Amino acid sequence: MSELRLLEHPILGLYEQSSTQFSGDKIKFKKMRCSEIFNLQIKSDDHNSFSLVESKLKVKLPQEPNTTEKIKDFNSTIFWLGPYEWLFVSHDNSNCLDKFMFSECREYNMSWTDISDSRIVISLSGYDAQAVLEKGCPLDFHHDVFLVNSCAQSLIGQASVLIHRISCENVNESSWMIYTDLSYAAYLWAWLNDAVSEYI
Amino acid sequence: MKKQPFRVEGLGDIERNRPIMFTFNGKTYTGFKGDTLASALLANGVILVGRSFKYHRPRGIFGVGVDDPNALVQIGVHGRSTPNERATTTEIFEGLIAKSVNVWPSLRYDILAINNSFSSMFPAGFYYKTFMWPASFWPIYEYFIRKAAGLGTVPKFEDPDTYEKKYVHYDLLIVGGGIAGLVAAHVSAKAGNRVILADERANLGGSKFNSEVTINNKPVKKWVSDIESELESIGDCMVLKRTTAVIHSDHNFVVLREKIIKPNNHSSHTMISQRLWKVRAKSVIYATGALERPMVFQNNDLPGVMLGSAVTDLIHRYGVCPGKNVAIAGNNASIYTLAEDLKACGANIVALSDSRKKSDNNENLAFDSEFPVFMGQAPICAFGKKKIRSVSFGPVNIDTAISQNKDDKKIDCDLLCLSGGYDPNLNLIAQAGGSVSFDTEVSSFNCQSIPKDIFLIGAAAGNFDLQDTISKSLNIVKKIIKQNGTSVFPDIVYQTKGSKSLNAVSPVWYVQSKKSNNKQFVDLHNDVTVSDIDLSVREGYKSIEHFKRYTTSGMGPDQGKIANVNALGILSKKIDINPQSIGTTRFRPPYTPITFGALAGRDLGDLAEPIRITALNVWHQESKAVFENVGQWKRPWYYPKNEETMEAAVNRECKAVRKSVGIFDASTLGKIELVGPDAGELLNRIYINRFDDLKVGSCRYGIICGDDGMVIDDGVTSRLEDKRWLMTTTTGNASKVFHWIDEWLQCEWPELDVFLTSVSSHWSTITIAGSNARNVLLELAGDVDVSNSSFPHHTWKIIKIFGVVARVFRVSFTGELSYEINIPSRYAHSLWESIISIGERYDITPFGTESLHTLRAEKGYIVVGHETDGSVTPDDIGFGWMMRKRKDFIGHRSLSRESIIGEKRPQLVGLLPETYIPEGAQVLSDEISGSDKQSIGHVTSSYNSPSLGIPIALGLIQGGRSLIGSNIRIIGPSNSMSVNAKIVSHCFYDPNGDRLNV
Amino acid sequence: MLNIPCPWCGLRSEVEFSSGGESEVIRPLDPLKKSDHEWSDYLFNRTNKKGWHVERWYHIHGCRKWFHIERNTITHEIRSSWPITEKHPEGNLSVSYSDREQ
Amino acid sequence: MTRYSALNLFQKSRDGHKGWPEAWRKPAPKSSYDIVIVGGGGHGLATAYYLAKNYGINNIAVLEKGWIGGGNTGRNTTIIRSNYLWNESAHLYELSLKLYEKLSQELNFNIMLSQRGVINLAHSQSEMHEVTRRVSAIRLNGIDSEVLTPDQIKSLIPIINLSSKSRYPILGGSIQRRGGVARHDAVAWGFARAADNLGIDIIENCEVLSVSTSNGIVRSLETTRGCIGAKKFGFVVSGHSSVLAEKAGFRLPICSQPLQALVSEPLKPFFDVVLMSGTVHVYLSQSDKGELVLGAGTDKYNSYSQRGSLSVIEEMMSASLELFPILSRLKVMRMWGRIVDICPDASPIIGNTPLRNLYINCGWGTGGFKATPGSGYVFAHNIATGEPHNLAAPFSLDRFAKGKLIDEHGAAAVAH
Ligand SMILES: Cc1cc2nc3c(=O)[nH]c(=O)nc-3n(C[C@H](O)[C@H](O)[C@H](O)COP(=O)(O)OP(=O)(O)OC[C@H]3O[C@@H](n4cnc5c(N)ncnc54)[C@H](O)[C@@H]3O)c2cc1C
Ligand SMILES: NC(=O)c1ccc[n+]([C@@H]2O[C@H](COP(=O)([O-])OP(=O)(O)OC[C@H]3O[C@@H](n4cnc5c(N)ncnc54)[C@H](O)[C@@H]3O)[C@@H](O)[C@H]2O)c1
Ligand SMILES: Cc1cc2nc3c(=O)[nH]c(=O)nc-3n(C[C@H](O)[C@H](O)[C@H](O)COP(=O)(O)O)c2cc1C
Ligand SMILES: [Zn+2]
Repeated sequence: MSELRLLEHPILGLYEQSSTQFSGDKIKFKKMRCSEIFNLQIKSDDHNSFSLVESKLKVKLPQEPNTTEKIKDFNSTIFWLGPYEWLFVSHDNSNCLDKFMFSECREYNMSWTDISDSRIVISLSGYDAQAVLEKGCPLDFHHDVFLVNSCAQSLIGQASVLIHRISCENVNESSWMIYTDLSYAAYLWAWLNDAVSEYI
Repeated sequence: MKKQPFRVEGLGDIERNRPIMFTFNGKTYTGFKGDTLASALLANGVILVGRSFKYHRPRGIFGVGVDDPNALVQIGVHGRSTPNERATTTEIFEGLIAKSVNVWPSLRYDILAINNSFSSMFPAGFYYKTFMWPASFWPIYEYFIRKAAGLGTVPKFEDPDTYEKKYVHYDLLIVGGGIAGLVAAHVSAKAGNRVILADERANLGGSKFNSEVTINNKPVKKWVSDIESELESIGDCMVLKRTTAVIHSDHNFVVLREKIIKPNNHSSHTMISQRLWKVRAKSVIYATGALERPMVFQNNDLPGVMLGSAVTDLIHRYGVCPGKNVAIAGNNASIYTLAEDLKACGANIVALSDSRKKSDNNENLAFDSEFPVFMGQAPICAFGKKKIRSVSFGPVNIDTAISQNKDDKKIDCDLLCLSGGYDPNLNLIAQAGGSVSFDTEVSSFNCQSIPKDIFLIGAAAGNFDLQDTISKSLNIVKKIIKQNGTSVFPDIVYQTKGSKSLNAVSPVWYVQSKKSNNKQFVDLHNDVTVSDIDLSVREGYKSIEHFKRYTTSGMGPDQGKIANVNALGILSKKIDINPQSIGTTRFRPPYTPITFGALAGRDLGDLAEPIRITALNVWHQESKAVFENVGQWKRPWYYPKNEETMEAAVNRECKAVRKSVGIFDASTLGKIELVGPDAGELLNRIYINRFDDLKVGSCRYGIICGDDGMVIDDGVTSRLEDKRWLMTTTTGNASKVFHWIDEWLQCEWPELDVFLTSVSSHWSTITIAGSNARNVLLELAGDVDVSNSSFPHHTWKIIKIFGVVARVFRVSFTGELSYEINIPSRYAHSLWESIISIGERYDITPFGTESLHTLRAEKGYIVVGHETDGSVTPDDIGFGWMMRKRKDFIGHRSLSRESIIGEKRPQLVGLLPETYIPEGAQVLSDEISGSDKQSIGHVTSSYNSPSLGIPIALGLIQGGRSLIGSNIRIIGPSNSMSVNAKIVSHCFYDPNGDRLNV
Repeated sequence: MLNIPCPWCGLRSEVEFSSGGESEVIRPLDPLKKSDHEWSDYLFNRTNKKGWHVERWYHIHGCRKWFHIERNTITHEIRSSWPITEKHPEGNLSVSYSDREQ
Repeated sequence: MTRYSALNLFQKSRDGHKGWPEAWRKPAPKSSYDIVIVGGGGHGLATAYYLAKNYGINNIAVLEKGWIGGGNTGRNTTIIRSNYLWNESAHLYELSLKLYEKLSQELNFNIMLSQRGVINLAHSQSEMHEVTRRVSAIRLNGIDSEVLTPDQIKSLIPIINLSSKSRYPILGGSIQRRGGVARHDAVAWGFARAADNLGIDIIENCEVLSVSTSNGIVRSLETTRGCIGAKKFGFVVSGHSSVLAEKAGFRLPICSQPLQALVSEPLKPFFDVVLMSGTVHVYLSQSDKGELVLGAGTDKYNSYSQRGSLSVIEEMMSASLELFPILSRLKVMRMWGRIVDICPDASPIIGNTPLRNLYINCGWGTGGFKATPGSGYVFAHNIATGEPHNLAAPFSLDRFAKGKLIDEHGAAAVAH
């Protein structure tokens, strides 16, 4: 029998073989995966659940549309997805978020669902990063409108995405994280490769 | 280098030290950097450039911008061969190859010019009146009509270039970079607004680019270039040249098309050829200027007849004066400036006619001594064959020139410049919903009402006084800036000097002539003449839209830019209704033609539609699976071994499942987690069958209908915990069903306490099916008891497979003992490989969708989309028993409507055909066949059953269940396809389900 | 190309949304008690207003929420938007969930 | 009626075509008629024509709010075919196609019916099954239809991209050789001229503003040109059917949505068939003047604005380049949108209404041009006799309450 261990496996298939990472003078992008992603939903009037989550994580759930919040203790980010819906993303490799929340949520009337493997994250940065996004996404990326650390769900090409602005050193130097569904990741990757070709 | 006989020294913005060679109709010419094909041809004295659409009359360059209706050429070769390019908007580059379109065998000797001689047989709409006899000949007539039609030709090779798109957002979009547009851009950008300015030409400055005007004491050219560099230095300001606004859509969504000029247009490499800017602007200003209108008279289409503004532009922008002996005709003040310009470059002016009785400032007197000036007159007829040789003038009588024939003065010339007034360029504002009204002062349309957040300035607003234009523009910009939340208005003044304003024009719509039959062209593109208008009126096609469609006036590639107002004026005279009441035809996008490529962008080939793949895709590829498109998904269809045919592969795969064990990637199934106390109730309403009584640990198959009672999906739902459920959907409907339930929940039943989360991609699903499936599972299950008694059919268990939590469902779509293992996607590939190696001793066989479908058909299981088509009820497919009787669920009420219960519905049955018959074939009943070949149903699925060794099929047949045992005929899509078959029950294999419950 | 005001996300491009048709379609609370005619009126008949039209949209590529908008079907102008279960901001439209037949 | 013929054209050419009369009169409306048809599109004009021709009723007015043929009739992509799946539809559309085949002669107006064959492409296994189903069913109804292999398609359309590497390769298709296109304006004008010749008043610029009813019947119509009464009324106003129904006090199962189309600049002939694809959503043909005429799907929202969204056009363009990559440098000359009346089952409504003397003909959605003569023919029967024509009976308004829908979504997977 083979080894007694399941290995994590890269997923993108077709496009995996080409380049998993691209880096030019003016633009860089690469694929990554987060260790944990959870979807949280609470009823609008369910103050108990609210205060439970907020007190356990010692953080305010972002209520303002399209904003994010960091949970320092867990090296995680909370994204506003919709009214009373959030995405918890943890960036390191410990399964802490789930352990932390698992038992609690069962008691309360909220939905805490593991979707860690359903998203691929692509990081995009550099001088032309914004121009690449503008080729296929109808959002306004101006730095006064799409602020650092805010997020928005939209489309890039025909893939549904969640876009997170990481930084903005200056007007022309921006960096972004793009979350998309696993099954669309190969498409989005190919799309970005194609879009970037203008700038290399 | 050959001399360019019509080039004027010292004028124009061309780079005379950078000569460029190009060919036109096979001959090589030289032009300069900065020339358009049109200016370069004229500089070389090439007057004849094309033939007209219908009569193949010789044509020359008429305008110098988007308004030129004549100089359409085919440009480039191979994949870059482009039909119907305008010589006037094509910048020349080294090696450019251009040819006239619609000529055969050559431009000079064009066979179809014979049409001109028979033109009296081809008035407007002649084709509606003839070619009807004999009826059977129409296809032959049509063949010849088609042969004569069309302009350029479609390239034979694929386009090597690419087209980009870009979404942008601005506070203010300004279309048109004339003085008006520049002032608006300058002020608003300085006020800190996000501003984008676009102009279709290669240079900013618009129509005042050329003149002797000064602004703030700078020559206008200098002022324009200073403003341009200033704008470029402002961060939130974008200036786009060679960029045309083509479409104005809802909510200030404006599409701009940018032409990208690359240094070497001949490269074999892929280049970006155009970019579509999709602008969303808070406000839009149109500063699109005005287009000069020609005049209508006899033979007004001869090469050498040109718009006055075109000649001005040629002189100042390109240093070309396209004639030596020039006649000028007009009805407004601009002709006197033109006369000065022409004089300055040494042309000999032979005559000038001004249709007004008196000029504004007696400018005519200044010239009177130099050449004949005819006041109150207009051109009557131009003479010449392939080029103008002379022109005659006659008096004007209320809007029409009168030909007296014998008295008409014939004056020799090689160029005739026309100015029939100016038409504000209103296409885009009309697209945006602005309404237009006729202004008799200038005999043209002005914009009357403008939708919110859209503005019109400059000549486009009917303002032909420069200083006044600027102050009005500033007022508008002030308003916009304020609206955008900026309170400081930059303190800038723009003082102009030397510009002449344009006052009233007196129109001359056409020439009245008793004798002559010479054509007077209204629309040069489509060869529409005044006599066509007469005919149209006579036959009652008087409404402007009927008129347009009957005569085709304004329907050519320029969409009547310079023809429409003349056509209207003439129509108005002929039917004696004022132009205002007649109105315009509807303005439509695009403002100028736009390539298919630019609109398609990069959504081509693999990017035309997302390719969706599962986490196991790499394995499938490496195993040489043949893929099938299922919606956007690529799914393994079958896995051929050593050059196997599809049939052989499917046979092998199916047999392996029936005999031992197979493995299948079912990850594309939709998976939805439902959490909350009311999830059971929600499922009761979604499915036709009951779910709230399902026990934790169990699974149940269910059917979903739309509220019209027709089946839309099916799947298995499991209860994971008391308040947590997992629902599965078909691959094709995964996101549809998710959003559909979400809609019911949010819009119809918000009181239900349920949360939905899609987990389709988080979990990959690996199905193992076959009698040895349990043996394989045993090795993964550790100490979990997976025996039939503790893990029976339609239950599920959590199994930690090598430490990873998996959800294993015992459900079956093949009729065999079968487990669907759900594992987080990152481990899917590894688990799959482990199972393959564990299964080696059972000869585990990967199988694709074709085998899955074959196996399920042997069992008589339905596939949504095969057995259902949106018009099938649960009872039709044999699930009537499943429906809850007294409780509401989606679709319930519809299922008791009159025709659903009262009629002979199609019912799912099995069919045993003599030989294989394709899916979709129609079923005829044996009894009623005879002469009346009525279909009683159709074949929904059809396979050669590997397990039974015979062809089997499923079908929907009217009253089918009561026909079991009878014989029928099945007819395919061709005469030869017809077989006998017997109706049987829809389950062909293991009807008692013994293999399932082992 | 419409620019649609999601009550949460603000103005977003039409491509992020899907249209759910007119808001006035209200499902009878007890369908089994309705006649064929009444039922088909709910299922199929539409007011299909020319002019101001209250309709619902789904921010499918955004916050995944349904909401109402009031849009002019002649000019496409949109003058208000509000969450699906709430009343029209000015309270003069009887198309919210809470106004359903009881 | 002055005959249209080559001879007459020749004779009249000698005096500069001065001798042609008005194609149809411009009468002032009378205060009452036997029958008033509202809507001067192809369907309304055909209805009036067949009422006069087949039932000898001449005291008829056709009221048109703008100019005749200015609705969908004048703005469609003109595809004509009868290869429908369900028997009910097949018979109705086939009647229409048969009438079309003789229409130029019947109306003495060349409508330029060009039966160059309509091809439907299949890009997946399930579409191939659908093609088989459709062709088998259509042939049983006695209508011509054939399955095509990719090679056969290539020989009919040499420039098509058959590469197996394309995103949705072409696996086959079907053809109706009798299908084709016709000159849309000519259909409206031809019917108008022929109807006028039979004494029918065609009244343009006459918009119906309100409908006065009592005791379950329509009394008269208030129009922009005065009040007009009649014994019977027919509403044939396509995209505006709901608006008129509302004036008469009932609702219809119809949504009005924009459908867009466009033409390219004229090109030398290169494309000799009519092609439709549902997967890569586009349909196209080349007109006798040389423009490529393309159409796509509807916008999915209600509108009376006569324009649609850019995204539909973008998809349609990428679809056409998938099929024909060499078209990428062609240019779009004009694009437009128009409002279509869509029923839940994508089939039309022809028949009686809740008002006893009011009849309705609507719901043709994206595909009613091909039905123009047939629709007029059966609707004339309905109005004249008060009872639906055999072929139209299944398309009555009450099919919705009964649940007897005729689901032609498959047929309309591509709008056309
Ligand atoms: C872009 C597009 C492409 C299409 N392509 C095809 C195709 O390829 N093949 C095909 O078969 N079909 C096609 N169709 C559908 C087809 O055009 C229509 O189904 C058909 O033309 C409808 O004809 P009609 O006479 O019923 O309607 P219309 O021609 O629309 O006539 C209705 C008339 O009623 C008038 N009217 C409305 N309200 C009033 C009032 N209150 N008072 C008086 N008059 C009024 C209107 O002004 C209009 O002239 C297409 C439609 C569109 C929009
Ligand atoms: N022909 C005329 O416009 C004209 C005639 C007489 C006097 N004037 C004087 O010039 C003053 C300023 O003129 P103006 O700035 O209003 O007009 P303009 O003609 O100088 O500039 C208009 C500019 O808009 C561009 N343009 C038009 N449509 C476009 C589109 N769809 N996309 C991109 N660019 C487009 C043109 O290329 C041109 O450069 C007027 O007030 C008047 O005094 C103008
Ligand atoms: C089959 C067909 C061919 C057409 N050909 C042309 C054409 O050659 N030139 C043109 O300008 N418009 C053409 N049109 C478009 C019409 O000008 C017009 O835009 C369309 O009928 C819609 O009407 P509207 O724009 O007035 O609303 C064509 C339309 C159709 C249906
Ligand atoms: Zn939103």
